[in-house]
Amino acid sequence: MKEIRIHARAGQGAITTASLLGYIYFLKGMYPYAVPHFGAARMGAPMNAFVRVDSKPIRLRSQIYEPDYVLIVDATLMRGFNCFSGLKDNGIAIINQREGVEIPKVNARQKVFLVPANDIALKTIGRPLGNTALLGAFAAATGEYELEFLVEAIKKRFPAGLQDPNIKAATQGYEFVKNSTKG
Amino acid sequence: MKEIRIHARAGQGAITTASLLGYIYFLKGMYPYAVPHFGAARMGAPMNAFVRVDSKPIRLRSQIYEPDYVLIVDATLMRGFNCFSGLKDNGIAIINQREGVEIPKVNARQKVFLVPANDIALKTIGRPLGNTALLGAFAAATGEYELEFLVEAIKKRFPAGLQDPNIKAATQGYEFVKNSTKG
Amino acid sequence: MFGPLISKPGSSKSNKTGSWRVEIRPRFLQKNCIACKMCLLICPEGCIEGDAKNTYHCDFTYCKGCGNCAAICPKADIEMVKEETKE
Amino acid sequence: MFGPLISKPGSSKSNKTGSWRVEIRPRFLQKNCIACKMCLLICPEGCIEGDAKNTYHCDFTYCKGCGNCAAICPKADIEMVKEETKE
Amino acid sequence: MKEFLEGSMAVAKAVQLCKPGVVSAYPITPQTHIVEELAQMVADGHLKAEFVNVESEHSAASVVLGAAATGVRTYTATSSQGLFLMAEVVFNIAGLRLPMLMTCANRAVSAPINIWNDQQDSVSLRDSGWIQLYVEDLQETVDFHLMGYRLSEDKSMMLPVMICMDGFILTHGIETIDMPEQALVDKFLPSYKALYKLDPANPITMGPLVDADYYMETRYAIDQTQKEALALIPKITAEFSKVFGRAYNGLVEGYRIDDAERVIVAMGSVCGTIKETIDELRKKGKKVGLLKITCYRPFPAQQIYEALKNIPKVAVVDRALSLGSYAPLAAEIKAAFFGKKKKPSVISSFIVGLGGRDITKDSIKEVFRLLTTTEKNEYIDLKPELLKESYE
Amino acid sequence: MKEFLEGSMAVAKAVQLCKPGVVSAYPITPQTHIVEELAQMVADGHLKAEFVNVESEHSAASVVLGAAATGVRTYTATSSQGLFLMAEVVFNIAGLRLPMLMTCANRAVSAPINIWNDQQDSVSLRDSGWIQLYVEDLQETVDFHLMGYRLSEDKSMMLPVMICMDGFILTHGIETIDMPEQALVDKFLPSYKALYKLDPANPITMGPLVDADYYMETRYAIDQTQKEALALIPKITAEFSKVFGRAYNGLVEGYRIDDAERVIVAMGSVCGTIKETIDELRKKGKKVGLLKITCYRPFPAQQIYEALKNIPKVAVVDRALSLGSYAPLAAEIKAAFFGKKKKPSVISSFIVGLGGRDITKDSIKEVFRLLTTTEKNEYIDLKPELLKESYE
Amino acid sequence: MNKQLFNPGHTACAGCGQSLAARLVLEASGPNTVIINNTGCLEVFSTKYPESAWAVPWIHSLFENAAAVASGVEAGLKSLGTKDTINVIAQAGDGGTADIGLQALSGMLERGHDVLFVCYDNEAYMNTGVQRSGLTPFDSNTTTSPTGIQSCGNLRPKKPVPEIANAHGIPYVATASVGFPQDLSRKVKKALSIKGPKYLQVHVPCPLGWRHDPGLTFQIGKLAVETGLYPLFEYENGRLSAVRQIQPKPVEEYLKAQGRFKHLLSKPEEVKKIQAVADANIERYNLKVQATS
Amino acid sequence: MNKQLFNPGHTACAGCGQSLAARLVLEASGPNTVIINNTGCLEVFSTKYPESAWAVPWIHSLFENAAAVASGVEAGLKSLGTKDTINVIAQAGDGGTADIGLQALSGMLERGHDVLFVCYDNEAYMNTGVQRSGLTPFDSNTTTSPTGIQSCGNLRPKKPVPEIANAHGIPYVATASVGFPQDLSRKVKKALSIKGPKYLQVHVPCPLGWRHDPGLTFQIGKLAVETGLYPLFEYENGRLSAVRQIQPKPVEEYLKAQGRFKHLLSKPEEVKKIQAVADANIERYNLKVQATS
Ligand SMILES: Cc1ncc(C[n+]2csc(CCOP(=O)(O)OP(=O)(O)O)c2C)c(N)n1
Ligand SMILES: Cc1ncc(C[n+]2csc(CCOP(=O)(O)OP(=O)(O)O)c2C)c(N)n1
Ligand code: SF4
Ligand code: SF4
Ligand code: SF4
Ligand code: SF4
Ligand code: SF4
Ligand code: SF4
Ligand SMILES: [Mg+2]
Ligand SMILES: [Mg+2]
Repeated sequence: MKEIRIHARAGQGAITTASLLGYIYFLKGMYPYAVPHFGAARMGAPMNAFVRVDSKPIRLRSQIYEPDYVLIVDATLMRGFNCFSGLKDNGIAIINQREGVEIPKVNARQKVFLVPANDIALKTIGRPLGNTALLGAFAAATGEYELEFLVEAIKKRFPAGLQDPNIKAATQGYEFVKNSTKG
Repeated sequence: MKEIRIHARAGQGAITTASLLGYIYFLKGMYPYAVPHFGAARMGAPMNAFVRVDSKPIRLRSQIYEPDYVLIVDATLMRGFNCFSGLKDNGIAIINQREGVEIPKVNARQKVFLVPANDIALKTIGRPLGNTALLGAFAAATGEYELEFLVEAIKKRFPAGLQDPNIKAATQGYEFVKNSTKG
Repeated sequence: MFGPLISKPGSSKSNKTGSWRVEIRPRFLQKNCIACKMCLLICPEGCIEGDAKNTYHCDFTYCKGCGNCAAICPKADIEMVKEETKE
Repeated sequence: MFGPLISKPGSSKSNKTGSWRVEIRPRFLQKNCIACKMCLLICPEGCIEGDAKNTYHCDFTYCKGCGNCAAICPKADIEMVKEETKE
Repeated sequence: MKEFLEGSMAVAKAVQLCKPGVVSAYPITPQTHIVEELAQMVADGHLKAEFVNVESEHSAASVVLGAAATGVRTYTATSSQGLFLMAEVVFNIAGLRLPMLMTCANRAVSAPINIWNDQQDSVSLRDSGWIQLYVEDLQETVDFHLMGYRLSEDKSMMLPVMICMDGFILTHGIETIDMPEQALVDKFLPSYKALYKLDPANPITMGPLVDADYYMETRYAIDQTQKEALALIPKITAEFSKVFGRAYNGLVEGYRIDDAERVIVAMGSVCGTIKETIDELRKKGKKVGLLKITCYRPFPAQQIYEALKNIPKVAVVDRALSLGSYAPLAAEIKAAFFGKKKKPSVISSFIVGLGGRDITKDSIKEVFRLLTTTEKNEYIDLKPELLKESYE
Repeated sequence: MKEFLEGSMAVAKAVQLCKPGVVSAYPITPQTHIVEELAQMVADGHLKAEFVNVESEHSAASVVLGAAATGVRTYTATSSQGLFLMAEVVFNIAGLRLPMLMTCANRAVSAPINIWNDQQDSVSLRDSGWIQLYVEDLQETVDFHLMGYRLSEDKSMMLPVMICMDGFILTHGIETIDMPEQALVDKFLPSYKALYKLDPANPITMGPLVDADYYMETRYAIDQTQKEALALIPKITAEFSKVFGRAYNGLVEGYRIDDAERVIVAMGSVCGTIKETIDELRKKGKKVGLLKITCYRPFPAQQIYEALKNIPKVAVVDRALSLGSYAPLAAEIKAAFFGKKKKPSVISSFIVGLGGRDITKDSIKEVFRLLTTTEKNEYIDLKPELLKESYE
Repeated sequence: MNKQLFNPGHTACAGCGQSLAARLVLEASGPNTVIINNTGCLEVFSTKYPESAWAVPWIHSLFENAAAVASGVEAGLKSLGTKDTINVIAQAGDGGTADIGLQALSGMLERGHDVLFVCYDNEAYMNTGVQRSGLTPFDSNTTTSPTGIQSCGNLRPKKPVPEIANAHGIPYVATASVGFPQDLSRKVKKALSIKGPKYLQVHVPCPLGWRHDPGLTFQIGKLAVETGLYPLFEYENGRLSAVRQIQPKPVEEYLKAQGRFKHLLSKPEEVKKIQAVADANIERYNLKVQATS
Repeated sequence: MNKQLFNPGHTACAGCGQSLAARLVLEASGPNTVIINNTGCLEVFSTKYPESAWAVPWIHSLFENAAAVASGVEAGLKSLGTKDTINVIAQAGDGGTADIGLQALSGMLERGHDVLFVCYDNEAYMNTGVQRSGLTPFDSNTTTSPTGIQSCGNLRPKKPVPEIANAHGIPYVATASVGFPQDLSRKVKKALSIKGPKYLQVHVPCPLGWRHDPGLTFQIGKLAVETGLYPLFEYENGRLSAVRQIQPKPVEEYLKAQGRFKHLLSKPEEVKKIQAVADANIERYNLKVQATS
């Protein structure tokens, strides 16, 4: 069983990201359970979403306190509070890079990947929606799934016009990490 | 314990009669419980009220099926159904007399008193409200209470202007029975 | 299993409200009736029938003796009489 | 026994919504301000202060960077700038 | 002073003695006489209160809610459909910890519509957080209205109280009542001082959104406070008897129960009929008794256990249903004995007098007759001829 | 066909498969996504139904009531405050014996207002005459919506059915679901034929005033019919598995219970977390199990007795309260064992996860830990620091 | 009298204006009608199980939701495809309309359902014993607006429900009275000829609640109109399209026949206030017959 | 900024028109105010325990009963003798006003309580995610009036709540907008200077629900008025006493800035219908500035 926690601000598509990530696992034939953690707050307020996945149906319904992976859609959230809380000590964090936000120290076995997802998105999609780029990076960083599944998910879930741009974004996110890791 | 059932039509003051009768017992220092038996019907529809009285507080809350006395405010009700049902076989019935309504036979030990209460009321009160006259007759017929208590009850319960007329009506009802019984 | 739930159309007719009539009842004189139907229209019990002039009458099984027919009749061709009065 | 039930007046001020600002924020130029108070009136956070001309400014602890102050200023004396820009 | 009064009149006079500042209610049979009498008192200047004629029970409850939030003593009354229409507000009032008194003139609920007495209305709101007291006769009715306010406004409680009185039987019944004197009432029931209220001098926020981090404790506190009432009620009844000379247990009351082999458990006016029947059966040497539940919420499980633990056979008489399950009172009485060593050998459940079906001494005798060694779940005075298996 | 769907979406699709003629609902978190999706289906012509956007839940329930009375299949959904606002109508629908389906997205109730999950809303309407089915995951959610209509419209039933699904956890949770095919659904669920309806060809009177001479039987019939459902539900689940290949008990379901020494009884999605915890504890050799209650109304007392009679220790997990008394489910479980020879030595009651308080494996472990030989009544994950004795 | 739609044997008081109006409404609508009835006198006196006065499909749910149930009935008939052949009539007393049922009514009007809503206005909650409603007239003596040392009866004017209904922008709003039975029938037929939501408010004297002789039901209804206290008008698509013009009579004539106003006759200043209400109506709806034409 | 009555730190979306309007209303009323708030965005974003934006006594009970709770607060203050020194304001969103809260509001108006009711009209149920309300404009795309193959958005026109309130015969009814903040403040002060029930409906753009840039809140509010789609008027004692006159702009200007109307821009015939709504308002309230004077 793997547990992923996604941090974002209400309105930044944490839920779409969670459900897209879940859908990738679904395509892999696994049993994901994706659920948002709603507060009562509005656009701009911090919120998060959870994805829990296993090879058999997920029954555990609690929130995620000790994620294997954290995906931080908005780096400014790290100013507010600790997005890394409970991250497994071999855990991996993928962060939508943003200047002027310093990254908390992590222990030796934890990995942090800074991905310029919004810049990628701006170039590929034309709007600063880094979610697909982040999921590309996630694939490369965690090896949870091959890029193909993400591409297929995008094809299934996005309206025609938005598929190619998002596939581009996903691929570039993927490559960004691949390159940064090798050498 | 004595049980009295009052038959009337909605609007003919069965409840006032019951509460006045109860009040008389109250003045005697007894413990009456008076309660109307409501249907959902309107003015003119048959309904009845109950008075149960004893020397200690009444606890029994059921309706009255085997009355010691029945008081029939509107004789035409007897066309409809049996106002005598369950009347104890030494029971007494006081009926507001009305031409053209025949009285069902009663067994030897039961007594029936026909009282021209409305006529009395017309003469004394000016309106055909025979209730106080009937309660006068009731006193004479059953010996349950002296006329004085009824008079006091009327004084306590009726607005000044209506006291004397009703006392007159009560007294005439009382005397009507007294006379009809002797000789 | 079902208990009391629905009622049959028009079943109220088994309830003979004519017995509620104690003091007065209408008498349809059928003399000057012009068949204006006003009595029929106004009867709260809907128990008046009639078609041609001087044919209007009510069904005493239901008539409660309210007196509105008599009140509305433009020809005073309905009068309220003591219940006991014979026709 | 009592649980959470009532809140203290104005306690929301402990919630620093300035952190919600991610893209842009207002800059009060304080050049051509005529103290018309419109910015102060329009701010959804009620976080603008000022009295005399060219004294108007906002409290960035709460400003969400919506931009309405800049939009309403008749003198274009407020401009929206990238969050990162230094004063 | 002893008076011969209709129940509704007596309630109105009891409320008048408690001097509420705001009264609001919506008419519904059989509660109407209470409200009408209060309206008359206000019209005559005999009661100095704001009388708010609302457009529905939902608003009646909302009006007393708002008035109570300003720190004023309030009163409302309803029944049946009216209680259900205000259900959301009823829960809300308890959740806001606003003390107040409501009289519920117990009546059956729709569908089918029926204006006569049972206790389905108030029983169905047993989860709401209101303290519920069921009265047997008119003296209790008056006295528990006074005690109800005391209880409700106690600084440790701050919970609303519902006085449940059987419709018609008590609301329209007329009997002898010893009406308390104003001076004594003033002594027993001081004027209401709110712990928190809507006041510009101290502008608090009431009824905020309370999320998962805090909500559970708010509910727990109500649950606990309800249970604390089990200790407070006897204190208040004791004080009441000091002032007025009438003693009540306030939680449960046994009648000829000590040596009883068969005991009925019941709530409300039916207890009178049961007592009458018991005396009759006792004359015939039958060892029967009654346990009257006055306080249904909080549920006095311990007191019930103590009262019944040595009784061989117990019959629970419910005047309400939880359709498809145990009768509400029966379920909780049975639950009270789980895991206990001492307990009745049989607890049977009987449904009696729904929708005004008359409860006679014979009905009660039937209950006792059916209370054998085998557990029963039966309806009394049912007419099988009215039932059919299908509509096709 | 297997799909990866949000719970609300899945419910909407299930309802679409059942082809209701009239849909009416009023938005309330967390039910909104269901209704929004249905609105979209109608807007796109993918669902041929009258979609009535009402002004309140009271009217939503009244609209489906009226539509059902014309002989049409109807659907509505609500939650929490909405269910309470329509409470009077909810009782009325059952009393009128109108079959229909409602989804209740379980949520805490006010005050204080809280939009998160517990089960106080539907549990508080347990007396209403509605059949209540609680689902654990999204596959059950979909399947019981189909079975719900079958059950509701069965000629012997003619009772409304409420599918209770935990708010957010299930309504907003996304997981893999095998969505039934239309052809099979049509086979399993024939179009609705009413026994009585508003039709000028046969102008009956529905909802008359039923007085004391008749009322009790109407209520008794509902009570009995509910209990008959205990026999019908397994028939329907059996038929369902014939058609769709998924088997359900429909009343209660044991998990690793046969040799268990400690068993939790619970309803809804928490059962998943409990199962997960059980497997973990089993690995450590702890003999623990779960009894899941799917059918809460009618209450399957006999089946519960059979399942638990040999279990030494039972913990009842309630997600709702009857303030001032036993937790609702705990009380009935205890009642089910009164007078029985075989029974657990302990039945403890635990309140878990009110108003969205997260229920973790640790919460469940705590329940098992506290399930000792001494009976407990406890709140899990409570924060004592939030409580105070007084406001003065 | 066999094919009657509203049958005798109901248990209304003798001279009940509402029973009479209900019959006229149904006769005007005919057999292809479904009636949805709020709780109230009409429901109680016409459907005491096992008897029913109704020979058309009829349903009662609650006191406040007839308009919403009717919305559902209309939607149901639509989905069955039979709506166009059937009239749907929701009906209620003044309390079930102006007070507890107002929101359901407003919702029905706002949504545009093809339903006629009929309010039987007897100006108080009669079924429960004459309590004040929003449509109880000023100074009327009811059990919750009683006369007393400090009270002269109901404090508020009649709630202008027809105006409120009209403000919803619906195609037809009208008032009628049992004092003018043919006019009532005509308005029902006219309303039913229009698609969409319609509101009709019928003045129905109540001998019990108004304390008048049962035989005066018709005259008292007529007097209410002729004094200007109960103006008869029609709104079509928001515009006042017709009024019944009158030669105004003094309000005393109307008041003196009724027990609920008895207390006023000794108070000329109060009678003046009520005359002012009538005058305001006469002015507002321009009720006075003009000399010319 | 310490003695503020409505404080920052609330969790409304950036650019929320309602948060701004609520502050202006309260500042105009001052510290001696008790607020009764229905459930809705405002209640949620201003009072998440343990924090509260309010520095005046404030209470929330339910979604539908603010007007009734306010009636009780007013009665309570009366019985305490402090009512004359305190303003009682009941407030709600458009859904809590026009739909689920309408009956409580109507009852409050009918009874004549001295309360100001403020409706914050953001034209949908925003707190629950943008569902249609009675005040949602024609053709607007919401989650329960979605655009689709067979739908062009909301089917019904805006419910004329100010007209409905006015039909109750109350002393003051007005509409306002955050597009004209001083006008809003003035109307609040004026309303509070009048005894009895008052109704004020304020147009409050909602960036989330209307899908517009948070910075456009003010302009969009202004445009709604300037196109005639949201006429600003005042009724005093039933008479239209003032309107804000405009030099009407075409509705496109208003529509094109908002996602909820995006689907219309490709449908000129639909835009015509909406222009017709504006024209009808301009005509009805005579909004057009006259050349003369
Ligand atoms: C929710 C609810 N509240 C109160 C009642 C009690 N009730 C039934 S009918 C009625 C009054 C009806 O008045 P109206 O609508 O004017 O009709 P009328 O009887 O006068 O013809 C009342 C108060 C009820 N049945 N349901
Ligand atoms: C009885 C009830 N039904 C539904 C809800 C859910 N609910 C809370 S706020 C809201 C919408 C509020 O809309 P509106 O009144 O327009 O205020 P806004 O949020 O748009 O400012 C809804 C549907 C509720 N809380 N109570
Ligand atoms: S008296 Fe009344 S009931 Fe009898 S026929 Fe005439 S109108 Fe009808
Ligand atoms: S009202 Fe008179 S004239 Fe007219 S039909 Fe009846 S009886 Fe004949
Ligand atoms: S940007 Fe918005 S929040 Fe910030 S000061 Fe300007 S108006 Fe206020
Ligand atoms: S709006 Fe511009 S001009 Fe007016 S006060 Fe603010 S900054 Fe100064
Ligand atoms: S009380 Fe009035 S409305 Fe009711 S039946 Fe009697 S006369 Fe008719
Ligand atoms: S959704 Fe709209 S109304 Fe609610 S806070 Fe956001 S902007 Fe304000
Ligand atoms: Mg009425
Ligand atoms: Mg809104």
